Amino acid sequence: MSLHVSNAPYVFSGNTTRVLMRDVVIAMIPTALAGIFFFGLRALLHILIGIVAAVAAEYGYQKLLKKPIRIGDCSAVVTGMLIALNVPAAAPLWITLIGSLVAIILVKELFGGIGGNFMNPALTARAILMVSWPVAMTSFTLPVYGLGIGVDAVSSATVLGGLEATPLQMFLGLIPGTIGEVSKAAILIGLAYLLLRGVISWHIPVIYVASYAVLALLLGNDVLAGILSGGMLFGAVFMATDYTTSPMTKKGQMVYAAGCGLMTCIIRNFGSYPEGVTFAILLMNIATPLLDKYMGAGRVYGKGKKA
Amino acid sequence: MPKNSIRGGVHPLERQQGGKASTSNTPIQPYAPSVVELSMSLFLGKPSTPVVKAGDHVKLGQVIGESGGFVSLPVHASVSGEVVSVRPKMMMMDQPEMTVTIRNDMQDEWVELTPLGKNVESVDPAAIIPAIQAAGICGLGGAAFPTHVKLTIPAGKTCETIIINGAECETHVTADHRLMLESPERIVQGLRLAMRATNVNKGIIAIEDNKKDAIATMQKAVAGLEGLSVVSLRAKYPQGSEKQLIQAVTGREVPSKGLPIDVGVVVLNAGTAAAISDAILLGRPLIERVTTVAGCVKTPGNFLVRIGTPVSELIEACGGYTEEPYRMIMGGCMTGLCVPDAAMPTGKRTNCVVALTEKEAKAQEEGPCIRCGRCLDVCPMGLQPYRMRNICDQGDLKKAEACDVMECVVCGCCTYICPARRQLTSVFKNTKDAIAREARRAK
Amino acid sequence: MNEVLRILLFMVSCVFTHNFIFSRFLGCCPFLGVSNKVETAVGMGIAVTFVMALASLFTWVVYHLILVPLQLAYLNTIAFILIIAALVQFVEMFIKKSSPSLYKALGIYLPLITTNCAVLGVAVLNISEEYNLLYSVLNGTFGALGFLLAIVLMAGVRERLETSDIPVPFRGFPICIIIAGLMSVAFMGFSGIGG
Amino acid sequence: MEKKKSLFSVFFNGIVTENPTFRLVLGTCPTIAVTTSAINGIGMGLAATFVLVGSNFVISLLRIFIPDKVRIPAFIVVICTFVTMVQMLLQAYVPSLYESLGLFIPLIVVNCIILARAEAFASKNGPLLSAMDGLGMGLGFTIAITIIGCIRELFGTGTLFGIPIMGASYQPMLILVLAPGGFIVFGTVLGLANIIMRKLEAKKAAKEGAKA
Repeated sequence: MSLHVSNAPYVFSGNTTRVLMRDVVIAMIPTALAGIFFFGLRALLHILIGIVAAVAAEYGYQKLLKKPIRIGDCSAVVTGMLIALNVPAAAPLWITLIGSLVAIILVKELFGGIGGNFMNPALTARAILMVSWPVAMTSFTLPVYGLGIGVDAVSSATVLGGLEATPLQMFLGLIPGTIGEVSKAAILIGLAYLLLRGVISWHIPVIYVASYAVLALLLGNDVLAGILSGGMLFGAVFMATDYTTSPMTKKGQMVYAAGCGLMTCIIRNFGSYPEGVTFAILLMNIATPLLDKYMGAGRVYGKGKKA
Repeated sequence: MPKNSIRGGVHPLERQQGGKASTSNTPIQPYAPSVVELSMSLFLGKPSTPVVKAGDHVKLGQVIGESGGFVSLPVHASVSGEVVSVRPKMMMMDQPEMTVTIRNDMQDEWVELTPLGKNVESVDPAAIIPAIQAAGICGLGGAAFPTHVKLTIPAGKTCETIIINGAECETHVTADHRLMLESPERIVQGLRLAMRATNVNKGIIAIEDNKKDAIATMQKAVAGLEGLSVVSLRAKYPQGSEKQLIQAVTGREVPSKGLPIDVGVVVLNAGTAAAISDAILLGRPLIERVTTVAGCVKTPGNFLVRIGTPVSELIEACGGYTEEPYRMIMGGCMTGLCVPDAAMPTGKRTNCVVALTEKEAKAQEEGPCIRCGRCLDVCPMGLQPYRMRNICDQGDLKKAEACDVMECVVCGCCTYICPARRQLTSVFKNTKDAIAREARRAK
Repeated sequence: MNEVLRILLFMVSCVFTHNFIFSRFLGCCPFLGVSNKVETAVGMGIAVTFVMALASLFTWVVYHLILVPLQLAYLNTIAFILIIAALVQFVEMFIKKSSPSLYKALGIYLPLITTNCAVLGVAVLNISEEYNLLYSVLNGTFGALGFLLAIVLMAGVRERLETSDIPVPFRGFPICIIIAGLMSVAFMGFSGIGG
Repeated sequence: MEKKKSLFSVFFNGIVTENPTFRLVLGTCPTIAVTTSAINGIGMGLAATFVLVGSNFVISLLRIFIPDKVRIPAFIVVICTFVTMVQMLLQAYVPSLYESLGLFIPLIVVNCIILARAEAFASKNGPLLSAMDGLGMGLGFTIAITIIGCIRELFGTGTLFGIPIMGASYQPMLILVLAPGGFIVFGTVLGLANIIMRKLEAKKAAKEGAKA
């Protein structure tokens, strides 16, 4: 019998990086299913391509640079899935492929892999895709409920682009949009799961949406449509809450989320992009290191007390 | 910060009720080992000097090591019998310790005992503290700091409250829980003696609310006694850590680099209080303590263990292992020490022995920090563990000190919660040790 | 649109939309060189703001009141660079006299500003965009604040990446430039704001 | 550096060993700003080369007359003169290029490469060597920014020097000719250049090791 010796503690919480990432994937499944239901098997193809490309890119990079292979932590699966859920179903399939490669190699692995990146890989990839191929990334179609994998649907404007839709339609997802963002009901199921499992806390999604609502109200926008259309909820639940690119303290997270709401509102109202969520979160990602630096420390126990 | 609790903190082994369920209902059984090994460094402070030699016959409770000064304690024979050897031996610390080995003759023949009085009221207050030192009493919660030093209030400070620590937040340990259930009166007497010695008239017994029966028992035991009360705390690790307990009970914070007495508080472990009672009212030195044996053993339980009992004998008392143990821990799973060899003896600070299987305790590979912020949420001291680790890794002790690593209480919460399984606590402990060494060298 | 709102939007666009680093590519050298630490980045940014605001004012005045009447407009580059060099000297002396502590903090950055192309850039831009005096000074001041914002954000990211496992050939300048590129992706979000 | 420099080694130094863009990382602003097309890259590079050669030559001639204390302002005046000349020449003969390079022509004045060569080389060496250094550095800069320009134009618009290359079905990656593309392509090329230089240096070291 040989006893092993190491340093305390010897028990750990069940949440490993892998478990947390797997939970995020599970939380996205309702959204993905809704996307496939609305936009057909083409949506599934996007998702598969996104995941496979992201995992392969991560594996290839780590192999090439002789680094430890970390695809087991599932973070590449999350990134690939997020990218696929962020493109319109009618977009060419290679868009998702390029998005995954850019996200994993340029935004994540080059900065040291998981935990090293300072901007959300999937969101950055989406922004790059949007700027590079604005037409393909904004050719939204109405839901087709088919099994088709071709682009046979009628393209349409989005709600933010002027389409009329009832709140219920928007809530269920019967509106044009990217694969993952349309069904708010599915996103809320995902949010509930993430909160229940303790993967994220409520601070970022709630404060993001709330601060947007307040500002939009002040500016006289249609608040309900603003929240239920576009990528607002999807971004607030799955993108803004990314651990690595959001502040680490609750205080910092609240400022960050309020900043996301402010930026979204500014870009939607004054900018040339109808949808501000992507850029708003990216801008707050950039500010995160400073938020961590200046709002990262709470008061240390017993400091400043007289000895 | 919620009332009667601490900031941060975790709930280790939540699904197994902290691993305590297997022993919290098993009464304390006395256990006499065939042999004991008594280190001269059973406590924190200057080691004692052995005053016996191989071949001597010693009686139970006889002094075998003389106290080395004020911050030191005598060591007493915990069995009667023949001294087998007096030699330096590698124990769990990095230095060899002078160790007296005694073979038990199973006679339990006591030395002459001289109690200070029959009850608390009849004891001379001035005699209590010296008697506590003479009885070799140190903190039985884990730190093993000599109790008489704690109770000697420095000039210029006043002590307002003595808190009995019955939080017992560590995993697996139920020793204090059982003690509170089985001998509440000894704990109350110990507390009252400590209050009498320090002229304090407020005593609080703090117990976590996962031990409802202990709270009820202690409440009954203090009923009608002026100045004594029982406080129920919301269960959370590391509430039993001295600084955290003071915060939870009084709402006050011990100043950085300060001591509990700076906020008018002295904290004693429940077991320590019972030992004080035995020392003063029965005249018995500290030769045994309650130790929980848990983990992969056939019948886990609580034992009244003689100081210096080899761990392997305790395991046998539990009917042996159920599975091959991978790791053996003295203390709980959050702060305990790994036993390198089952022949190691228990000490005054050993409140628990846990044997863990490979499945339970295999160390996992460290991954990169994903900046989830969980370590910040759970740190009871309000530190930034992820950042401290980065700074400590750079090896610059000055920088490490500047990021408050010295404030770390080494509770293990950050390491417990870290999804990337990063070694945080052990890095902080090593850095703290290095800074302390450096400071000593500079002196 | 009324004038006040127009000016406000112009200021916002100077800071964000037409950010000197991320959209005009001016002042990249100090942006990459002095962004190791947030504290020094703030120092550099403030010093640049100081000089750029003054440079906008003086170069506009000199160009419109001296060079144009004398039909020497083609000498603008040389005139501007001399004004900027003199200005930097003057600011340095002024700060040294009036606030030694500020000088201690900014002193080392001031000489570097002469060759900061953002300063000459803003002077030339003010002329080529045909801004009036108010807009020139606003362009200088808020453009410089945009530079300050960019360099501080950059320093924040770089401080954080200090311990990251970046491939060795990419450490230093290459990764910094790529960071700037990714940041400018985010800044694309402002496009269209303030025209 | 060895005592006697051959014209060729000085020339070669600027193109490879101390390439201002890839090795010294100077003059980053125009490198990012004007490289939206290959032709812009060449234009900017040649304009800078002209200024470099001219200013290096003149500064080298004047180096014994310029007092040490005012040397930087004096250098700037010389550089500025050449920049103004280039500006006028471009405006007169290639107005389209002048348009697209815009602001960055006058900004050649504050391009660190030029001042750095004046300070580090021309003020210490003879006029012919200095001119050669200017030519080498200038061409090194030209080559570097033309490479970046080619990459950005090819993938960002599907053309090269204005000629369609990628075929009609190619959907250009627009971001490469926008601001972020400038930074990202430059950073990536710089990193790749570092990888190549490391490989070359390792090979050289191995060769020398084998010789010894």
